[in-house]
Amino acid sequence: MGYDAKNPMKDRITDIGPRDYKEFLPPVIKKNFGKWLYHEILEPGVLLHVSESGEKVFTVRVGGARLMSVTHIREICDIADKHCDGYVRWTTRNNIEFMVDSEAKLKPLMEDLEKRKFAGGSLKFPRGGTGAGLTNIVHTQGWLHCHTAAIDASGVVKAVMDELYEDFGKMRLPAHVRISLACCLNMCGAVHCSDIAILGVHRKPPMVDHDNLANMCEIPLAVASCPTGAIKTTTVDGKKSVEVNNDKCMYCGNCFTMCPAMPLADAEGSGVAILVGGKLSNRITAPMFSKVVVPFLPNEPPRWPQTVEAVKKILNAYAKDAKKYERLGDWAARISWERFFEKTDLPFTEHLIDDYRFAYTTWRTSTQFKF
Amino acid sequence: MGYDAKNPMKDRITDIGPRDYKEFLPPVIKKNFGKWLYHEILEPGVLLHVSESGEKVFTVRVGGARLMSVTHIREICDIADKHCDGYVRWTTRNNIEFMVDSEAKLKPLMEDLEKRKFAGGSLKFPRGGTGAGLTNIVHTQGWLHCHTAAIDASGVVKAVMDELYEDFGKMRLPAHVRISLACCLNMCGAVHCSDIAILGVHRKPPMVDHDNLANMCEIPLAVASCPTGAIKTTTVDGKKSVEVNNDKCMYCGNCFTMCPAMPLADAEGSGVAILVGGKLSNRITAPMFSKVVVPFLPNEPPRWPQTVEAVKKILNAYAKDAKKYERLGDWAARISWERFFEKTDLPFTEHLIDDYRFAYTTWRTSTQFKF
Amino acid sequence: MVKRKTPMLDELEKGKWPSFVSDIKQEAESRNETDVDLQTPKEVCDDLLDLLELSFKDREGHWKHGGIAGVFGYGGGVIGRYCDRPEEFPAVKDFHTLRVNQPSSYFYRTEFLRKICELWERRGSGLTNMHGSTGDIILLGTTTPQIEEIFWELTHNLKQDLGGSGSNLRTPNCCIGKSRCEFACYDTQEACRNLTMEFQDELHRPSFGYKFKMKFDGCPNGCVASIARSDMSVIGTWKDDIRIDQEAVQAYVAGEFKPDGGGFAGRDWGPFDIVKEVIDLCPTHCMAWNGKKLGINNRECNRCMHCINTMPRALRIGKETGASILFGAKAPILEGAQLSTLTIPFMRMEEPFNEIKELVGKIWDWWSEEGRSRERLGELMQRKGFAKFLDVCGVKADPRMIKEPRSNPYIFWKEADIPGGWERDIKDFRKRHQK
Amino acid sequence: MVKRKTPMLDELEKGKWPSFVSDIKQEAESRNETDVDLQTPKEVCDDLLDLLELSFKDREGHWKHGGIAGVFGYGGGVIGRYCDRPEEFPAVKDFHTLRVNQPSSYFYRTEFLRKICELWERRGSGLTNMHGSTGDIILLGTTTPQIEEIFWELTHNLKQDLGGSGSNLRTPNCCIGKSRCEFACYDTQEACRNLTMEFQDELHRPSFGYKFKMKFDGCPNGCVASIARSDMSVIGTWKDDIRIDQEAVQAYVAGEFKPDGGGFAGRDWGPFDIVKEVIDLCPTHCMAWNGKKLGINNRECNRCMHCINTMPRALRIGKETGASILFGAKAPILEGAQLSTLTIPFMRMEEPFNEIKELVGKIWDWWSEEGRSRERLGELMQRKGFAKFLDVCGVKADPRMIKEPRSNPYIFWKEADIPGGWERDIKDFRKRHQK
Ligand code: SRM
Ligand code: SRM
Ligand code: SRM
Ligand code: SRM
Ligand code: SF4
Ligand code: SF4
Ligand code: SF4
Ligand code: SF4
Ligand code: SF4
Ligand code: SF4
Ligand code: SF4
Ligand code: SF4
Repeated sequence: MGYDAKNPMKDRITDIGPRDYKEFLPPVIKKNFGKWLYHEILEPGVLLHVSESGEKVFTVRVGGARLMSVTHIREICDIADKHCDGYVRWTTRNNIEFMVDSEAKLKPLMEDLEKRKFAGGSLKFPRGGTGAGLTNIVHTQGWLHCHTAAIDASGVVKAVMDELYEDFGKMRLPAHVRISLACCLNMCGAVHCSDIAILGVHRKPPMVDHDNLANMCEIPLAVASCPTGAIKTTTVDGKKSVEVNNDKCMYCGNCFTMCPAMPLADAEGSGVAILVGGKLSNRITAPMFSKVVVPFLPNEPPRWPQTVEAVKKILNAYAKDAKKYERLGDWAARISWERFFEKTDLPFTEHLIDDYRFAYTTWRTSTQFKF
Repeated sequence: MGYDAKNPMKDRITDIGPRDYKEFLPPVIKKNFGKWLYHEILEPGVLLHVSESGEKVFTVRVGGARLMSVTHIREICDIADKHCDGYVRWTTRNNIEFMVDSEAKLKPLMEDLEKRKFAGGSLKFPRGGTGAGLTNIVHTQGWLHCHTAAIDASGVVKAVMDELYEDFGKMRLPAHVRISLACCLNMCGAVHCSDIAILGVHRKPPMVDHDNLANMCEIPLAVASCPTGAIKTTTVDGKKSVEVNNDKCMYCGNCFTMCPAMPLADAEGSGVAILVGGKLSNRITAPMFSKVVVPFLPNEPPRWPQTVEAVKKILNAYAKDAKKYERLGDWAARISWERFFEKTDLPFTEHLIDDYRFAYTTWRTSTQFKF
Repeated sequence: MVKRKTPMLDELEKGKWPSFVSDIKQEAESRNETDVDLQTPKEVCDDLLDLLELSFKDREGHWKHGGIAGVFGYGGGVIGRYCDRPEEFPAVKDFHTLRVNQPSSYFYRTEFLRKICELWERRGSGLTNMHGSTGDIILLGTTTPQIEEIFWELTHNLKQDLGGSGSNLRTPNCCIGKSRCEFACYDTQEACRNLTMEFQDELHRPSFGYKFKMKFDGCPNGCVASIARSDMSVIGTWKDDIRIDQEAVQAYVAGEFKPDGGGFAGRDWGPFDIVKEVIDLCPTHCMAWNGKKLGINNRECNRCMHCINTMPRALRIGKETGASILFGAKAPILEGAQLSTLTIPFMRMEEPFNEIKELVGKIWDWWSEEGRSRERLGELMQRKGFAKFLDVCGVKADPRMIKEPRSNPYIFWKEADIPGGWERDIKDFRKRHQK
Repeated sequence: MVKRKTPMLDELEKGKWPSFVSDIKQEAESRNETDVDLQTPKEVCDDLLDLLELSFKDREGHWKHGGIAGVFGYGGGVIGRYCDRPEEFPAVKDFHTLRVNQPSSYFYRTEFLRKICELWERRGSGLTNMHGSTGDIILLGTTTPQIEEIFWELTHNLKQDLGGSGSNLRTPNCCIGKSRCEFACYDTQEACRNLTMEFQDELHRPSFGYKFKMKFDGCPNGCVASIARSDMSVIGTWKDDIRIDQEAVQAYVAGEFKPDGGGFAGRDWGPFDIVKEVIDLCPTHCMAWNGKKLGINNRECNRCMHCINTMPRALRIGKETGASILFGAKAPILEGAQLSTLTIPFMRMEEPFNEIKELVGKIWDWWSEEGRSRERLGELMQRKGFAKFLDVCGVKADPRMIKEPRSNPYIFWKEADIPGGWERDIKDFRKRHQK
């Protein structure tokens, strides 16, 4: 029994979809499905949900590197088996949630989680990520798996989270703060709508591998891929290829996505941009895009100190100055962007002024400004 | 002495510019230039300005058709000579201001102005246009002088102002209300930033006068003039001409501006659009564009009843519902545009949804709406 | 008089608002009766009314497209206009407009106005627009041969020049400013006049790719609408603190002074509530009222004028005054309407206005070089990017110039700013990365 | 173990936050010691670390562009990946990813997880992403021959299918919804599962011009970020009134209940002030508090959730629930990022979800017909205009779909709507208007 390469269609099963979530719901969840009355955050990372039926579910939320080994997952399973009748879930931001159906089971679970550490010394299951605080950084693949990455993902996230660790476990910020990271402009995630976004960017136009381009790419697709029309066909040493008008290039990497013979990544050219002020919820204000406030910081492995520093500056200025319930973007809009740059001590440069399709809608067409 | 057509350059004077305004300032104005301390609106159309020196100037503001005959101007001069030592001014919205330097002179001036009427019965010098009320409609040439007009100007303005006359002489609106009119999309004026704007629009693509086009127009300029690229060169009956892709045409008339052989105007096709919610001042909120809320109403000379009705609906709903100091656009934004259409009882149609360059920035990208 | 039959227009003689129809009729009659040696057709007003009546009937205008007309040596100031039914309406066969450059903020002595009237009765239609949207005195309708005559008389007898039209500097305009307004942060009238005189050549001789307008508002209230209608908007502002007279504030609170100078008197809005009407409406929330004293955190004020407008006897603009300069406003053709964009947060505005003249010079140079035909400055700014425009102005990027930073990550860099530059060797790269 | 030298990565073992480096190392060790009959290189984790170390050193990634890999009959679910230094790092020479379609909202029984672990240790790298940004369980790195084997075991032994990749429907995702959230306005998990099952073919066999994502949020809080990351965002809402428990309101005011369920407990914000924290922050200003009773003018409420979030024990969503449906969100490539646009203000969301399925069908048909290659739905909506999109959906234009009406007057009309149509005879016109 098993896959038979000589007879691949034999007993083939397809289109069965994912497993039914109903099989995986803990009994207390299943029983009270749709009957929840209210919730409370008992302490950072600990949620209580109370049902119409009077039943309760206690949830312990812990952070983690999204990248996890099967060894680690097995450890999670061990914990879930021990405390939670074999159920566990992940959140939409890559945290892990252990649920128990009585307060009595809560403390042993928490104690168990707390003491577990990796060999290197880091915590395996830091508790937190709830309420008006910082939760896990949503991120992407980086140098660990993706071919278009301008920066690493897991490495930068680890560096930033180590520094902001306190805020993961406290709920002392003016509102939810969501940090996200994407390693290139494809932005796999909601980086474009995050309170703070760390984004991998290139600054050099693609190199063209003339020798191989015609074999590796469909030239018309490569030409068509460029949003600024910077790519033209050409012939080099008798070989069909393309040429890039560097002055029109904005290093978006879309040509590389379509054509592997046009790599952009560069030790000096690629690095980090920081965006702020996006949000997703409709609470009070409507969802908003993040805005670029640091156009570039170099790639500085292993701990990206300038990136970490910039994120901290922003978070600290916000934490100090914003009002309760005020998201980062709402704070900046209220105090004015001129004050934002003052209070965060970030330099404002011409790179931050939009010059893409809707640029004009971001220009200040009034005399309302602060000296 | 005089112009000599045979010797046009003789004694020619050029580039002397306008007369120096300083010659034309009434003495009390000249003496207190830059020294004004504060103002008061004593009653509608009557302003008092008080100087640091203690001197005062009383201004009586009266409306008028912007189009005025020399006979009418001479009458204005008579009044100014009689009451104002021979000085008078116009405002930036085509009102006339008579100024006197003492309260004693005010009443006789006002009485004099009040009693003057045109033969047809209309007032010559209605007082008003100050404070939180309606002032004169800024407008353009219309069928009286311009070649691109989709509607008349003076006629529509007269029809609207007759109906809103009361509000010119009262200061009972929630804030300044500025109505403007432009007879075509060239929008000669600040129609694009008015509380209420009446705009002449076409709805039929240009006719092409193939017989004459090549003589009357530079074809490449005509082709280039079209913002949507709807115009192509062609040959008709052996003559070079252009053809219009009707489905791409948005009837903007820019081709006609460049090429007289492409007229758009049409008895049924041309008419009125109404825009609302623009403003110019930086008071509280920043200047804003007006927004189209009625895509089309037919030309209905001589009194444009549907246009008048729509303007009244808007003004009344605003007057009833808005808060003190709240401009029309701020009111609509506060109550939401869904409520605006309800309260003004105007139909919402797909024409009002933007599909030009920045269209996306006007779409509702949130779940925040009112049922 | 005999010929005219205008039933539709006659409807527009009714109602209270001044009737332009009645006025044209009175001019028509005056022309029929006058002793003046009219140089233009006596029936011009009659024919104009009849033609307009026809337009009302047809619901289409009856003017031909443009037409050449002008004065020698100037490229602007006259708009040619011909009737498209000349046989039926011979008196308005040609009906050209002259744009006469108004004196700053429309103050006049009657003596001057009477001279204009005399000239225009004799050599024109006797009809005007007081004033055109740009600001000019519009002399509405004359025949081709009269144009030079009028110009001669205007310049020689009235010491008065034409304004602009065509692809040139258009007649500048300003608010009433220091003449009668306590809010004026600089002398708008002088600035307007001074720049008008400085740029006479640009005003009269089209040398641009399209029109260019400048307008001067004394404060952010914007009474000449510069922010919406001028390629360069000069708007007064101040740098220091709003001056507060606490006693006068009390008088407002006590109801002794009426808010907004009495501008809301037509309706009962209830007693003045300083918290609701001022403190809470301040857009920057930089004001405080403790029942006795009004406080303003001036550093956070964005000078929107609301509090000053509302309590003009208690609050005054600061003393360190000047202007913000914004660029690029225009009507919607082609790329959509634009409001002007804040470019120079603060400039002193004092005679001889050298700083702003130099700035204008730089901008015109760039616009002339880079602008396409019929491309307004604002459109060029959009096409080239605002950062480029700042370069041209010699100004550093500043968050004050934008509503918010870009949300897209499509940043252009200069090659010089990138370590190692842009040129790389694919062979080198392939040493590190196999294909 | 012997080979590995990763001084830079080792730095990332320090600090409190869970270290992915430590975790990969523990997996590497486990692989070295295991008795499992590994079908993939034992050293895969070692080589991965070494390769990553090299990337840290070079500051450039070391994966080749794409690469073909997949399972027979499916067009998605596998991302091919090859190392660009295969000689030095042979264990990660091919390192393909499998996207396994997660069960709705990531609930698991350990039994299932352990099976995944067993399979992935044996046939893969032993490394995963829990979870990918779209929602899948990401099995991170295996060799080409293993792919079909894994698929066979997944489907046969785990009863579990792959998710999407490529130009197809991507794995749908949802928030936790009714499983544990009192705010859920519809059953997000069931909706997600039901539509996933309905569209298995579209999920597995690329037939679109580009990717299509759908996500299900139970309420406007948006915990699965659907409004930013899905071509179709289904967001719970209600039509009737917010349910108020006045006694519980009093308890909040009295300080007995903590605001926001205690979510602000980490800092002393002072006692709860219902006026400042709720009434004044309500974006529609539709709430009132008279010291005793909380009033909501529900007709004016835009259901932003703020008051409910702040006082979850006192306020509850309405009873007439369903969802708003928005379309077009996407990341910035090419035309800039988009948030989804409100298209269906309200739809009931009940099994068998026919209404939404039909809607999706109409939209896919249009997108397939009109969309260019690699054009996301949102971009097509922009290119064709929102009014056209409404047509496609069979929905009437409504002010709820826009932030504000157009400010430009460039309105397109249908010829049928214009009396007399578009075709006119220039000769006719010339009868009325000479040229
Ligand atoms: C578990 C999770 C849903 C899931 O399916 O996994 C979840 C669960 C809850 N969310 Fe959420 N949210 C979750 C991701 C999100 C996201 C998505 C994201 O961040 O990518 C958002 C949108 C964020 C944004 O606007 O940028 C989100 C915006 C909210 C909000 C609105 C917060 C705001 O101030 O704008 C609330 C309301 C509140 O906190 O009072 C909320 C409220 C809640 C409640 C209180 C709902 C309930 O009654 O159970 C849950 C516990 C809140 C807590 O953690 O403090 N949840 N929540 C997600 C946990 C992510 C994590 O591990 O940190
Ligand atoms: C005379 C005039 C200037 C001129 O050079 O001719 C003028 C004069 C004054 N304006 Fe104005 N404004 C004049 C056109 C404008 C315009 C331009 C326009 O409408 O095209 C605006 C911008 C309108 C807009 O925002 O759309 C304008 C917006 C203001 C404002 C701000 C009003 C607001 O609520 O946004 C004030 C402040 C106030 O009224 O308290 C103001 C205040 C004033 C004051 C009180 C200034 C003063 O202290 O003397 C003057 C008398 C106000 C009044 O009429 O109630 N003036 N004012 C213009 C009269 C036009 C008319 O005949 O009606
Ligand atoms: C006379 C006047 C209207 C009025 O009744 O007041 C006027 C009349 C014309 N304008 Fe204007 N514009 C007049 C002020 C304006 C303004 C307002 C302003 O200057 O403050 C604007 C909007 C501001 C702006 O410049 O953007 C304006 C925007 C236009 C446009 C659109 C320009 C654009 O970039 O979008 C055109 C089209 C063009 O230039 O080809 C235009 C074109 C015209 C033409 C020349 C018609 C044409 O297609 O060539 C009109 C001649 C009419 C005639 O028979 O006299 N007119 N025009 C105004 C000039 C009087 C004066 O000198 O005082
Ligand atoms: C694995 C994952 C990132 C992660 O680490 O979580 C991912 C990885 C890739 N994405 Fe993504 N995307 C992933 C979620 C997203 C999301 C988020 C989402 O789905 O909620 C987005 C933003 C939302 C959106 O779709 O707009 C996203 C927007 C993109 C784009 C830009 C699409 C656009 O229209 O702007 C590309 C470029 C492309 O499609 O050519 C892209 C392309 C890619 C490619 C296939 C790279 C490429 O250039 O072909 C990446 C493969 C990396 C690898 O080595 O595995 N990925 N990608 C996510 C999928 C995991 C999963 O199935 O759960
Ligand atoms: S953001 Fe870019 S580099 Fe990162 S995983 Fe997505 S496509 Fe790859
Ligand atoms: S990186 Fe982007 S802008 Fe540059 S050539 Fe490639 S597709 Fe064009
Ligand atoms: S708005 Fe149009 S029709 Fe009216 S005067 Fe200006 S150009 Fe002529
Ligand atoms: S009216 Fe405007 S859109 Fe239509 S053909 Fe002419 S220039 Fe083009
Ligand atoms: S713009 Fe300012 S300074 Fe000028 S008149 Fe208006 S209120 Fe006075
Ligand atoms: S001018 Fe405007 S911003 Fe400044 S204090 Fe007054 S109201 Fe506030
Ligand atoms: S989106 Fe709403 S329903 Fe879903 S988990 Fe978040 S708060 Fe609950
Ligand atoms: S849900 Fe939002 S809009 Fe509705 S009452 Fe509550 S705070 Fe106000």
